[in-house]
Amino acid sequence: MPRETAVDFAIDRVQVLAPDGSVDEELDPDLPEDRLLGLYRTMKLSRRLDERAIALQRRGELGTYAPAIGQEAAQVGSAGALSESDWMVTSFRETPAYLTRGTPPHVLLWYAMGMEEGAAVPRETRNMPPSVPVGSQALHAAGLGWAQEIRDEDAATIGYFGDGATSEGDVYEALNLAGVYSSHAVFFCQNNQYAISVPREKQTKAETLAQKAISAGIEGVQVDGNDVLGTYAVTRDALESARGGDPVLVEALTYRRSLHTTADDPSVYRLEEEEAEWEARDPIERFEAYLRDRGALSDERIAEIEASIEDELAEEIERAKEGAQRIDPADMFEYVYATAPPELERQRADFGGESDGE
Amino acid sequence: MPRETAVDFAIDRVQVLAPDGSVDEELDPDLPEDRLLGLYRTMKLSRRLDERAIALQRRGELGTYAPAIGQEAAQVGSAGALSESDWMVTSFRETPAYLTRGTPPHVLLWYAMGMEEGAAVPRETRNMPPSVPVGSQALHAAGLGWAQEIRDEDAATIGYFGDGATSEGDVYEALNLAGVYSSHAVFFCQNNQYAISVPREKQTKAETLAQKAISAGIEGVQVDGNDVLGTYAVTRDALESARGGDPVLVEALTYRRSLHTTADDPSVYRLEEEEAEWEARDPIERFEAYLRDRGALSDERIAEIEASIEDELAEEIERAKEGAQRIDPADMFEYVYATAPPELERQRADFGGESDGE
Amino acid sequence: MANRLRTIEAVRGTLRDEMARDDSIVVYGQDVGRNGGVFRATQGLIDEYPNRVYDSPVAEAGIIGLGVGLAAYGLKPVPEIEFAGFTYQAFHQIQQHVARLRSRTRGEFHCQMTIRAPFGGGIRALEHHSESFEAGYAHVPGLKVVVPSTPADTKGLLTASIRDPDPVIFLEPTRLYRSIREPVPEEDHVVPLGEADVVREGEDVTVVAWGAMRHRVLGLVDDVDASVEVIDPRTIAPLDTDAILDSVRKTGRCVVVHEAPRTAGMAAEITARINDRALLYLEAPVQRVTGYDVPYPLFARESAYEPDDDRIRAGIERALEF
Amino acid sequence: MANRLRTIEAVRGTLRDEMARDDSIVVYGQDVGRNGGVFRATQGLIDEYPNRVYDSPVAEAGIIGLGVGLAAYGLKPVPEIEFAGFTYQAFHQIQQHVARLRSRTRGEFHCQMTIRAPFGGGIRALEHHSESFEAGYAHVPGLKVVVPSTPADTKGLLTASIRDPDPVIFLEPTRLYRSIREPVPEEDHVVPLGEADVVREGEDVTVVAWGAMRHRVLGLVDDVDASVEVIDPRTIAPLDTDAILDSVRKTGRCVVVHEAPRTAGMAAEITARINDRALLYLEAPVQRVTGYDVPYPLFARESAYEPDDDRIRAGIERALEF
Ligand SMILES: Cc1ncc(C[n+]2csc(CCOP(=O)(O)OP(=O)(O)O)c2C)c(N)n1
Ligand SMILES: Cc1ncc(C[n+]2csc(CCOP(=O)(O)OP(=O)(O)O)c2C)c(N)n1
Ligand SMILES: [Mg+2]
Ligand SMILES: [Mg+2]
Repeated sequence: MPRETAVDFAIDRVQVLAPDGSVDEELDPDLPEDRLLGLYRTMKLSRRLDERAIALQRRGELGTYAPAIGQEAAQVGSAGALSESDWMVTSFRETPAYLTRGTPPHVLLWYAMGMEEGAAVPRETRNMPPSVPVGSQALHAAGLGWAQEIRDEDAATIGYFGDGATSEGDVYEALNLAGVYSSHAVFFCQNNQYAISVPREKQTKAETLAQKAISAGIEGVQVDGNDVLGTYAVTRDALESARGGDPVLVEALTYRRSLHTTADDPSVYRLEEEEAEWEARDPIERFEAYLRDRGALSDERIAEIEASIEDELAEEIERAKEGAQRIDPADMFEYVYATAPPELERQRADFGGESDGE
Repeated sequence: MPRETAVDFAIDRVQVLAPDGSVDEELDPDLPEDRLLGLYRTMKLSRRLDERAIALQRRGELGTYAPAIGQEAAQVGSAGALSESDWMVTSFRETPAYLTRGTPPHVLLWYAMGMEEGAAVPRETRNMPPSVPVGSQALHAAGLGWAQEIRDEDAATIGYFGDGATSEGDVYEALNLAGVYSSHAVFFCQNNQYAISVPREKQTKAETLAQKAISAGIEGVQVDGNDVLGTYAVTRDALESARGGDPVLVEALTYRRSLHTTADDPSVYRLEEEEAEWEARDPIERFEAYLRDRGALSDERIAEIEASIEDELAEEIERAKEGAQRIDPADMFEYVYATAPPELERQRADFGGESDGE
Repeated sequence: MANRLRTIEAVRGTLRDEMARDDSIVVYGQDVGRNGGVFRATQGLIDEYPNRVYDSPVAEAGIIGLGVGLAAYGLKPVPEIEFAGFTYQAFHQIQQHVARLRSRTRGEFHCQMTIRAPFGGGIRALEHHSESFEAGYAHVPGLKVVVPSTPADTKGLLTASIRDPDPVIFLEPTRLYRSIREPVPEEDHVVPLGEADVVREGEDVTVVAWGAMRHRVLGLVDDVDASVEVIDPRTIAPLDTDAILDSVRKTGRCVVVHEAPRTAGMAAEITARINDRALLYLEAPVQRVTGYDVPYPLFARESAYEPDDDRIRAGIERALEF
Repeated sequence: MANRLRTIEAVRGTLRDEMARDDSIVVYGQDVGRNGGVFRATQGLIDEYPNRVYDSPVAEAGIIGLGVGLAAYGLKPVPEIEFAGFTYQAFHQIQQHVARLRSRTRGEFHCQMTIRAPFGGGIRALEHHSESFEAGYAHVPGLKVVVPSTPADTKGLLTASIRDPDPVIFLEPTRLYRSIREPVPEEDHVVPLGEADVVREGEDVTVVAWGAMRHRVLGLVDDVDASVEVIDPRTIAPLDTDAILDSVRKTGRCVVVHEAPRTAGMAAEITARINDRALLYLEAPVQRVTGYDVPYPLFARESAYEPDDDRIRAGIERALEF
């Protein structure tokens, strides 16, 4: 054997709806028109929510906010491929994904208002709350998918994270453990080209992020993340594989068109030309053009959708603000344990002014 | 592009000295005979030291000990390829590697006697002390190699770890960071098929461990770990690459022929047949046969070497025991900081009976 | 009915009983399968429950992080970390997720997980295998921290921990795994978390100790020329403050013994709680007899590091003679 | 000569000065390059030292683990962890290697590393961005833990930390980065580690506070109807016990204020040290005014969590009126 090839691998890249409007017939998920319009509306809703949230933050009504502008196709396509029995595990930039799964905007706003109410995602929805420590939640996705395998459930789990997250040990461990335990996990990496200011090329010497899957012996695939039909189709297939115990890593190639968060200033570290390039590849515009082409959308219909989004958001923002009025800080003692131990009860009493000792 | 290959990879496997005694001419490192005999003696020395250490542990004279029996070619070949200006970073089973780098046996015994003296490896030797937390030291190797890059030094760092370690986030982070920072690191994974009782197949779904390198965009290669010429040649090339800023992951395929540690009982979790199979592939025997073949070794010469090893070890064990007599527990206060702060001085005084308060 | 069991057998028996009782319990960790755990705590379980007992790769953060997913799903993970010194690899998962899942979701989710780990020194173990970080975990709100010291308490506390809806760090003193044998109730046996055990009543001085130190203390108090009350808190967090305060209010003197380093250790917290609510009862400073503020040494020096009989006796004497 | 600087400017200036002085210093961490750090602490450094300032991938264990290698080689790593709440990802590297490199090698190696991290709450930050774990690090022998509270001290302490042969966790209160401006010596300025600052002398009660709490305390003591001595320990480990004890021996009363949760926090350690050596001087229990034993809440509830003026004042009153 002196020197021979022991094993070889390839990473594929998929695109269904090309920027020029052409659709690959074979890969086209062939979704019914109302589904397509549903995805479209959610993408628009998310974009608009992000814009309003940034404005609210600027007025001091929200805390730090992480917009997903530019990543709508990646998230709405992938989350759109989930069924109700699947679980979703998110990072901190998954507004489009939560909206796709039916989480109302006011809940997402609560989180940005610094309220735990925003992370109190109902367990029945099978959505996990947002996770801020980069990459840490990939393990939770692997664990949920493992539970589905243990319980032999015909369901899967999607776990979102970013390009930066792929440098965290937790993510590698998640991929590897998912492989070992036949976890029903699909790891969905949104490569939006930046981890705050650090560009993708400085994050790893790897040519693709999808190839991180090879370290775990599981499948990895790249998809055009600005192509909602592509992200849908690839995720649908990945979920199918995962339901059978073969986890998959999907890398969606996209771009964080806006700020990292409202605390960030991208002009310090990236060029306008680059931003302009990606503006031209905007996922909503591509999808809109396609829907117009096939006659599913008209100027009129778009105006209607936009108006309904404005109405919805106006109401949701109102609801978020109302909720914020009602919070009772004392309830922070409530949820530490199922039953507060005596020392914590003493502290609660002290907080409430019921005791004169700390 | 609908679906196309974005990138592909291959992992090679190398063998120079085959079990049948044949040598690949092209890959043969062509070492001078005294070097070959030096490697041979170190392999024998290590084997014998392990055997004596196990016996000493059974008599209560050592603590838990991790023998490297079966892994001598992997370690002596790889450490043998280092130059004096290179750094070595070890795990807890690197007796052969330390011996190759000139660390005397009594120091290794001290570590097993529960003495920090055994980890007080002189800094000038460019050997790091043993590291018990699995995989954690891979990052130190990446860091040393990064320092070599920062200082533009024509030197490299080898970092040892096992198959089990490849599941730790630290190891993946080390590979990735080494790639990003052009660290002069060679990661040398001894795949000895077990992490305590857990076989390699349960550690990861990956077909090889070398392919973990792909996740970092660095080179990965497999080598027959029971072939000392192979491990030497592959490591020499890897070090050369690393000195130029291209880190490499080497997976040496070998077998932990003995216990995990003296606290372990392999009969619980593996079959004698398997052990017998690998006994037949013993690295020392293969190398010995080769050296006999080329006329470098005779029964007489072997007897001489064995006798000199017995003498050396008798002395070294004596020296280790003598050292153990001399330890002063009070010096544990000495090395916590460069200068002990007052509270620690108080504790030291209390320990020494100089104070009557804690 | 009660069998005379060692601690390790109590662990094993409890795991088996609880797994039989509740099929949502999943046991996993390095070497817990065929090998039955490096201390044999899980021996045989994989044969009985092949689909609920798993060997894990060497990945502590992964083990705990997966557990968060299992718990969110509704299973009850009981992972083993091979030694408490390697829970550090998972510290971020414990601090950021395990401890907070309930509070950050206002109770929508909770994390019913019992993390078992061999704990403490004294068995001539390798580096990093003798750690005592109970104070570090007690400082993380949302966790419970338990240290059993007898076979019967091991059963009672492990049962309570596994059934507790909140996450528990269950630290098993390695030194006690095989050193003591005592009757352990065969039937359901629950020692509620947060209740100390007044192991021995006395009038003159209170000694608080857990894990192996409890036994070291008990081994010498007969020779002390005073009436010593010995309290084993059993649960480090939440601590049974009242039991300790009641005792100190009676004795006026207190010694706290632990293996962990002194600074910011649990003896400080206990001292502070006495200060908070029983200061005027103190007739002497609370004596902290603890590990020194040095990294736990390799075993040739470990007996010099940990509180030994002399140091404990001296502590008691200082408390008495102040 | 002294310039009026903000804390963040003091950090930046000190890094620049020390890098000029010692070419073995390497600064790295997430976003510390072109972006100049998320708080701009490293702004401009990469232009001056392109070969000694590096952006890091998002890998905290990696950042710290690489630092161990750099330090072993002989360089002096000064990594930034983006927020103290993410040092947990590196806790094992800190505990197992950074803190022990010297002791486990009997001084053959040492780890001259200063780990900088923004610390504490009060800036309406995201989840996990407001952590105070100084007690957890103080409990790890081999580490030094520093919390600067003024721009001048920031320079003096950061200089001392970087030059210290032992590893330092340097926790920079985010709330103070831009809130205070004061003269900072332009010339070499070293505040020795382990020396508290008696910020304000007083006779009736001692208040110990660090970070943002020091300023909160100073902001209200004028209104307290008593003479208050305020001590900022500056170094949490090693703690300047004598400075605190001297003060308490004088005042007989003490209040410790910190943001971290109470149980097993530094207030417990300070209380215990007072108990150890100054118990008889106490005229009232040491008052712990701290964060509650709940996970640091999201910002809508953070002002309810952290010690506010009322709670601090009440603590001082309890100490005075006991
Ligand atoms: C463990 C951890 N380290 C650092 C941070 C600070 N931080 C927040 S977002 C971020 C970059 C994440 O990049 P990526 O994974 O690409 O996600 P993106 O922000 O692009 O969605 C960093 C470093 C964090 N939240 N968690
Ligand atoms: C972080 C950590 N987790 C667990 C252990 C306990 N442990 C010691 S050796 C070992 C297996 C290591 O396997 P491998 O990496 O293959 O090395 P080998 O023992 O085969 O040389 C484990 C799990 C440890 N030392 N460190
Ligand atoms: Mg990104
Ligand atoms: Mg192995």
